[in-house]
Amino acid sequence: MKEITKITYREALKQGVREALQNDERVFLMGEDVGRYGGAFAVSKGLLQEFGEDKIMDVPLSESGFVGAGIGAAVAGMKPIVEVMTVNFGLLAMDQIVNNAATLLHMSGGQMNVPVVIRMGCGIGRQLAAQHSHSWEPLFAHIPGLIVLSAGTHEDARHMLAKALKSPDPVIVFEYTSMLNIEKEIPVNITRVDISKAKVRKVGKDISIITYGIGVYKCMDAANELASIGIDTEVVDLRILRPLDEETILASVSKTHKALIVEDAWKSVSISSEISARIMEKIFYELDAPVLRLAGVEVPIPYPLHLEDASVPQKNDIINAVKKMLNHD
Amino acid sequence: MIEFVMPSLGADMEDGTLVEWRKKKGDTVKRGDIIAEVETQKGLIEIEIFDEAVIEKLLIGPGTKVPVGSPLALINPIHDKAETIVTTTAKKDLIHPIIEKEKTPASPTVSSDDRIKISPLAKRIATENNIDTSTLSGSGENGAITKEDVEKSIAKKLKGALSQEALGTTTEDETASASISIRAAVAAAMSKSNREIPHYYLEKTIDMTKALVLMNKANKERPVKQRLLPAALLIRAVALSLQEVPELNALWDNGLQIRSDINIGFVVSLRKGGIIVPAIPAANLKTIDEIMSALNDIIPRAKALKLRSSELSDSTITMTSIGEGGADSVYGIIYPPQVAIIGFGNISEQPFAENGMLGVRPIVRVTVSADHRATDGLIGSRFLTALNRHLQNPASL
Amino acid sequence: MKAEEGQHLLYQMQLIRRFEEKSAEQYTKAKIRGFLHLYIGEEAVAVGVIQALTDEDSILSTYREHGHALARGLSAESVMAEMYGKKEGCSMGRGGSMHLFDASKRFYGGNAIVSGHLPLAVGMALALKKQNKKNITCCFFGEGAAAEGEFHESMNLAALWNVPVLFVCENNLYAMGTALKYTHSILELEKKGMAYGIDSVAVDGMNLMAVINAANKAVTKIKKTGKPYFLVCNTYRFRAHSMFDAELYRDKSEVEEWKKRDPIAIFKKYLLQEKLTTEQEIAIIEARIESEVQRAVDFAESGTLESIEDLTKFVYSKKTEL
Amino acid sequence: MKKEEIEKIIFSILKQIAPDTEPSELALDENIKETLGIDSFDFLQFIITLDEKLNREIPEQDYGKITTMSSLINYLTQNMK
Repeated sequence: MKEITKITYREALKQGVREALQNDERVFLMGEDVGRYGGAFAVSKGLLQEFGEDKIMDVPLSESGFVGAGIGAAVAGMKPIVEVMTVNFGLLAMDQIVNNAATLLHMSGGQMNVPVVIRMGCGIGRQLAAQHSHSWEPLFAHIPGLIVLSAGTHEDARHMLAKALKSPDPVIVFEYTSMLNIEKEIPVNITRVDISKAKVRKVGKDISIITYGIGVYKCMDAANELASIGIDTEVVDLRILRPLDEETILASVSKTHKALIVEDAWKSVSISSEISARIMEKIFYELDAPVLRLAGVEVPIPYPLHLEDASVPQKNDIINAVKKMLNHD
Repeated sequence: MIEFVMPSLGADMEDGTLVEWRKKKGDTVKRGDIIAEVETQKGLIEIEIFDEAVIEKLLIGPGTKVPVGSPLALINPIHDKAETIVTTTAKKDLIHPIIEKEKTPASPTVSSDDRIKISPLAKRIATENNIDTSTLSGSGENGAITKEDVEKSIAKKLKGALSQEALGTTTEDETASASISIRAAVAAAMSKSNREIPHYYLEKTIDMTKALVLMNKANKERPVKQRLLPAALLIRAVALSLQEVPELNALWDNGLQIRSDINIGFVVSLRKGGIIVPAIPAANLKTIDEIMSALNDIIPRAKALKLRSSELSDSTITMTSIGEGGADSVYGIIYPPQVAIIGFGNISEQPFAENGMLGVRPIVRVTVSADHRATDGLIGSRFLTALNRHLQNPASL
Repeated sequence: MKAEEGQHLLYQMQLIRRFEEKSAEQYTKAKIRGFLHLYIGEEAVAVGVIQALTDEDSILSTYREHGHALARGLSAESVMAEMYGKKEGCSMGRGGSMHLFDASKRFYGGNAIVSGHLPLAVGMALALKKQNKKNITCCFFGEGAAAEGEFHESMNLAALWNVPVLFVCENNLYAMGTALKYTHSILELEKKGMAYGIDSVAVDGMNLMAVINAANKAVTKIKKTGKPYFLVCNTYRFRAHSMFDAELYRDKSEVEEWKKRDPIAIFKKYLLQEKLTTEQEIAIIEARIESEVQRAVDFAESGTLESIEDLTKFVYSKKTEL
Repeated sequence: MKKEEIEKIIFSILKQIAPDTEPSELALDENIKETLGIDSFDFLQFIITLDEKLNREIPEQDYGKITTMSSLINYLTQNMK
């Protein structure tokens, strides 16, 4: 029998961080308000008391400075977990991430590893308007040298970090702030996740729905509803956005011959554009219908709820798109 | 003597204009001396020399614009040993070659009216099966031809080919082309089946002693024309077993549809490759003799591709039997929309244990490949048990 | 100072200069491409500061780093081969002039985003502190970097965390072609360190002995306190910013004026005065350097270009168990 | 009936059953069924036709004696009246 425990996404993240701190002397958490405040989203609440200032470091509002310092500490033998409060401020550290973390190994001819893990809150959904609702996974996934992960489920939120810390190369982990309060069950017997692979969350034969991040639960809800009217969808959670697990994606689409890609990020030059292109390049002759994408509307995210909702694909959009692709009335 | 050339000061510097010579013929220069001033797109730049030398000859005058790598002066290095003229091999590298792009003729434009809207997958299947896509109408979005449309067309083509054969006038060529389309139809059906149907497989070894004894005895008393083959007995036994386990005598079309008539499709291998599966209709209502005479009628026609299309499409289950000397067991692929295929291996003498005694018996390995969406292993197993019971009691067949 | 030490320091400065002159020559022959930023005129800073460090201390530098690399002990061969883009280069030819690396010598680049390596230096020092090591991280940058946000963030973090980092500002008066007075509100750059409560000192960067004294003092202080230190070396580059630079922004006379303070000439004079060397010994050193530089060129010329199949090597580590 | 006539009849029956083969090229000791790819049903047809043309019923238990051309011709001539 599988033992089942129901926890929030926030608690899952916290357990992951705590476990990392317990398991490795070299691990420490640094970020804005991670200590005394308890974490901007209360993910690290109580950890300062538990582990002390040396392990839980509050930093000033200097994204480039402290992300760069995290990178430097990683180069010099530590295993820092750098928390950038949200991806919205991630741009201030972009120079460090792109020009240092992603580049040093190659530029030094393989001499300098950067085993840093950078966690970033991400996503839309809390009426925070244009500057605080970004889905910038594609921006980071564009950069060779980075490993980019997206924790679209509780199980990944809980277990991704441990694997990320094992990487000799820099890892960006996207966490989704709108999911923090959602409670889900994580089977207790799952103690590790394979972050090098996409995960087929639901097996099906009629169409492949490929998604990540916030899209995972939305697509699963849509898939369940579609199942009730006899449409058998396969849901693929990408989980690792760079390097993409092409094998899983192509295998799924080769089986179903139809692909719908769902993401919150802006549609142009996005993860879905990339996947769509690869499907076309690699398995064109498996396609029985054009690849369809549901992605963010290309607009700075507006404040009012109804407009915010309209900015990204919702469950019903997914259901309708699938029906349309399958000629289902 | 060496050439002093227009230096390259950056990949973006293509040429320079000599503004002034700072040195004249006969001057001795040392490393780092400014020898000339050159105007570039970034402004006036002093040009230094890297050798100790005597200026032998100034090659160009002020106001002359020359590309990077062109000789400006000839100089005679002071520490030059035996070297005489060292021509600048670097020159070649300095001037960036302009790669002339070959002009490709514009490709003929295809009028959009002529384009057939077809999915890549459908197009691939059509090509593999020699289907002319211009004859198809599409059921997909905006009338696009889909995989399903092509598969339907393949099935239709096959039936068409066969019913034409049934009229009796077939040339060698027509037979050949029919067998090509049969190969294609088999390919399409089997691919679809393997792709879409989750198969499960069961196997049982059955002692054929009693059945064969009975058959041989019967054959001894019969004229040649009425002799029986084991296949007739097996078909009869399968038909009777299906009466008991009707779930395998069914079609899958958005759910299990059990059929009351038992039409056993019997796999016939064609001499030129491919298989054809004529049906023995209402096999459960026929005696062994009737089944044998049905085989005598239908097999030669099948081999000559002279079947009626109804004889091909009416099967409710398929049975395949490996002839004598062939493989010991066969795991079939279901012919959609059927839900099972029964396979009989070669009947051969094998050690067989019964009641704690080992003996050599003619045995046959029987397999069931069934659609797991439609039934579970228990059903398949029940069928094999029934089949064994009938074959152990051949008198009742 | 012992004669031997003095002669070695002269050798280092002279090697840097001769090596760079040769680099410029090879550049005009298109053997070296990309950007080539020469250090000529600033040699006393690299040599004076790096002599104060131990092998266990770490160094981060800028894109004008041939001097630091050679002073740190990277071979002229491996640096020249790197600039030729050859596999035998110190960064396997992947970096070129601006990205010299040698982890075995704790020489961490070769960083070409102005001020981008300052946070890195702070982080490396933070790691040293967490690991209870007694070493320091030394970070060179130009005065242009001192106008970047990352400079200020790094100063604040280093002081806040009390980490052992030596910030060395090589103030050569021009950020590319824009003079200090057009880019900084306060020309005494050391004051910027003081604002963060960091010990900050300015020194004549053209005078090797002055740099040596200041650097030794700084390193001793950092190793004692574990706190950051800011050393401003006022210096001057004799050559253009990079090869393709018409130097429209400064007068020739200004350059000539500074050349009178050539650090190598000053130090030579000092050694001769103090009888720490002779003209003859200097000639021998120069001959040695001449052949060393020629060997570097020969080495680079005969080096191999990496196979294109290896293009994507070093983007990720070979073995990534995820 | 002469051996040659019997041979001719056998070849014509086999050609009918396996039209894509050349039975006349069969070596005397080659296995007929294997070489021509004849299954048990074809073989039964062969036996039936032989009976029609030669009026010779071959019992099932003798099938093993007629696997090659030489053994078949032998069998038929010996048992011929």
